[in-house]
Amino acid sequence: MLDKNGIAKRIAQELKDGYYVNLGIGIPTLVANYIPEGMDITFQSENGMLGMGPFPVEGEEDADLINAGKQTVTILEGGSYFDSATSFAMIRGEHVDLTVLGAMEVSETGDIANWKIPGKMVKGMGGAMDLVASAKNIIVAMQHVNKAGESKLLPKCSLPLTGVGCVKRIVTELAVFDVTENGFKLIERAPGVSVEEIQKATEGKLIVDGEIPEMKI
Amino acid sequence: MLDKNGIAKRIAQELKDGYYVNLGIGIPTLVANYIPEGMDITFQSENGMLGMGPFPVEGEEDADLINAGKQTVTILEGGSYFDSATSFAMIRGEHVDLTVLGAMEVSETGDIANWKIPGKMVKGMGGAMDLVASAKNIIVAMQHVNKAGESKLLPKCSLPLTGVGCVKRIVTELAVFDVTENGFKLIERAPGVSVEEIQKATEGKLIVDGEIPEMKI
Amino acid sequence: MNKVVKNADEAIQGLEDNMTIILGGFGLCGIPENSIAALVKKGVKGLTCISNNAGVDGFGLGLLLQQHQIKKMISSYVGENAEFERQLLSGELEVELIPQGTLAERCRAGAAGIPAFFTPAGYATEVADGKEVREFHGKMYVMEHWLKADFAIIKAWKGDTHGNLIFRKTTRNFNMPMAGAGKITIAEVEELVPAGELDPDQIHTPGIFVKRIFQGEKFEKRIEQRTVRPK
Amino acid sequence: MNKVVKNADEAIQGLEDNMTIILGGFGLCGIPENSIAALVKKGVKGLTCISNNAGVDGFGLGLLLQQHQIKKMISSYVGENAEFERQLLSGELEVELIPQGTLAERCRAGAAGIPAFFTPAGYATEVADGKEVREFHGKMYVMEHWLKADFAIIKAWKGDTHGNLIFRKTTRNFNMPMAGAGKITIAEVEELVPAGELDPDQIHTPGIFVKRIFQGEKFEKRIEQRTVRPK
Repeated sequence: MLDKNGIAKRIAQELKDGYYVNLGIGIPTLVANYIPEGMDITFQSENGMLGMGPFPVEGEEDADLINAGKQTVTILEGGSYFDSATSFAMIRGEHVDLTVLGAMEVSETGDIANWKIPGKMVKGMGGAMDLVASAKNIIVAMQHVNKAGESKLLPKCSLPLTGVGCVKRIVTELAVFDVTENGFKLIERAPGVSVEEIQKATEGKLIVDGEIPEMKI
Repeated sequence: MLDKNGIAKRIAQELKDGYYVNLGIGIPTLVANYIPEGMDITFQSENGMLGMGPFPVEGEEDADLINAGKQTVTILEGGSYFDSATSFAMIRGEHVDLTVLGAMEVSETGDIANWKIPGKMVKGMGGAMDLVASAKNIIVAMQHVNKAGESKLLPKCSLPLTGVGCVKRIVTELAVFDVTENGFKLIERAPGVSVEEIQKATEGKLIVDGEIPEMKI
Repeated sequence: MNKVVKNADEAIQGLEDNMTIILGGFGLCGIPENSIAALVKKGVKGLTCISNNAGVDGFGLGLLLQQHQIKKMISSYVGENAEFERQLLSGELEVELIPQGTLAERCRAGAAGIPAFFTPAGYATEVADGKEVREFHGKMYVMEHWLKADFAIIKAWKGDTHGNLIFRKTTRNFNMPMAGAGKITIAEVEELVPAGELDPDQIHTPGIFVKRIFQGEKFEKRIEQRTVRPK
Repeated sequence: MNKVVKNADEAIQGLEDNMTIILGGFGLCGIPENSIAALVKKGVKGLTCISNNAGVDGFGLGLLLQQHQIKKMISSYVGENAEFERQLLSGELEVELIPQGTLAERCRAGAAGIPAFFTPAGYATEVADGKEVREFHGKMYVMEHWLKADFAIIKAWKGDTHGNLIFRKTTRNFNMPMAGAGKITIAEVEELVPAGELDPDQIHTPGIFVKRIFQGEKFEKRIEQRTVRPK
């Protein structure tokens, strides 16, 4: 079973040299810590920056330089600033290669719910709906089950949707899945996790095709 | 009767302090020479400039600095450069206060034709269709009759249209007209021109309401 | 072409009860602090505020919420604000949530005279309820309309007397697409210079989109999430 | 993130017969001279060229016309070119004329993932023939679609190895909205610098919109209408 950093590490294996990547809040943010050696990745922050770097050194934080999570950050060489309309032009125009974000639920047809729980205070979707509706490649990073122990990989989302038919791949603490026409296709198992354990935690249709390799982290 | 400069001078009386103005090619361009003393007018050139100034001093022309007529120009203090999408955002968004342009025909309902003559080589509408469809205030500067001596103020345009119901005011060598619900309303006569002469040269419906003053140039 | 007004109080002249205002900024980054303070002072009520966020308790739009000056918020994300939550749950405050990219593009469309456009964001979600949807090139899109307001209030780093603006770092955010989306656009700047001092090649927002400009008295520039690494 | 290619020949690799190309510039101002020369050398034919203008005899797109490499021009204004007129009248060349602002916005929409939008330009004219029209707020608008192409070829003043671009004076024109409207966007620049040398606050076009970049060998920058006043 993976911890949060393990999930991030596994997702980092999906990166390709030259990718522009948008990372959501939570586990996705950790992906930036595991960029493969020698690979050139540019992070986009949808509030208006390409080339997002690490947090600033203490004392050098700048109120005018934040990321989409409202955290003080830095910019790397070759980065640029732009406005919100241009930022979402990049996203909607499919110039961002990969979006990694968290989810509360994902359906076997690639629908995603991650912005609203009926009865709870709704904070808003922020840029999530634009990101999921637009990105060429969307990977969901999430825990396999919710706090009540219920599967988050479902036949159909029960929560209000953020987007439909958009999730391409899911990485949880248990496994890696591709969303296919026929359901969640199991690609890799986390170290020490059996297909049966994955099956048990997955409510949506699971496709197990042949021997499922253990992931290499 | 006015010459071209006279038409431009009369149109310059329509300017108001603080106006942003787009001038078409031909007579409209001359308006810039007659800005009333002490009035602050900014000229927009739709290829991407606010604060268009005079032609450059010989030897200082710059291939990277042209106007919409492709002429080398200069920029004044407080001017700015921008791209074509932003430029037409200004025009379409009604941020430009006044557009002055030429016409081949204007109808009594404010339609304008100024881009195409069937059977002749068509060069294109350039920015004219955007300008006439968008501007808050459009003044047409033109000769009253064409080379064949036919009226250019018509009940209906015979040439392919550039825009409909958009012209607010017309200044010719003979007179100033407002386009109203009921037709061309005669506002002023050019010096020495009689109402009868104007009537004779105007094929569209002419409204002559009371005494028509002679314009003061 | 001098658009300079003395201060924020003069800038918001004509801004009355029940008007719709568009306000720039992302979180607390690049918000028009001085104009917000003037709105609090003026006490206008029943406002509909279009802004990506709603400030925090005691700062930004949170100050207007505190005084019950806002009737409705149109935003993409409104967390981080306990008073907001209280008013929302008690029914004192209306909220309309819009995807962030759609919000930015709708403001840009308002400034650019584009009454409607199609975006994939929100298709088949409750955001698209009641909206026209259409397929283009095999993908589904939602039709969205421009946003316009009585006033647009934005904040820039430097500005000149003609209203030309230059932003610093990530403060461009919504300030740029909102410029021109109000019948009157107000810009407050940290430094106001005479026309001619800004390089025309480096101007982010041309002055034509701005009607009134002033140099703010002070900018607190509060940081919402101070994250640092050790030296 | 190094997007640098050696020269124009390498930049247009993969650009084949019958493709659609978007080309920046206004008149002869800010046109991608080096890439056009490479297209002439390569001899690709049957091209559909989307460009505000069609160059002049012997320069700009006029060079491609001379070699009969263009099948169709999509432009707002195509005067100033005798060979163009000859080919048009003889039926060798197709032309589609689009209002200038619509052309700019359609390219921007292509880059920004907006499949369609409404503009008032051309309503009730032949430009609107066969297009959907609709009333918004009492005014009539025409629905227009995005423009995309196999390649977009633009020209900037300075660029860096990440593809970030800075333009000079009125050369931004169509070069900016066209960046990103091609499956592959090529930028040719007068000066290519290492990433980090351009101020991130002054970049006009972020590198994400550009796939290939190179420093042009030489720029003639011909002037179409030299107008001066005496010293």
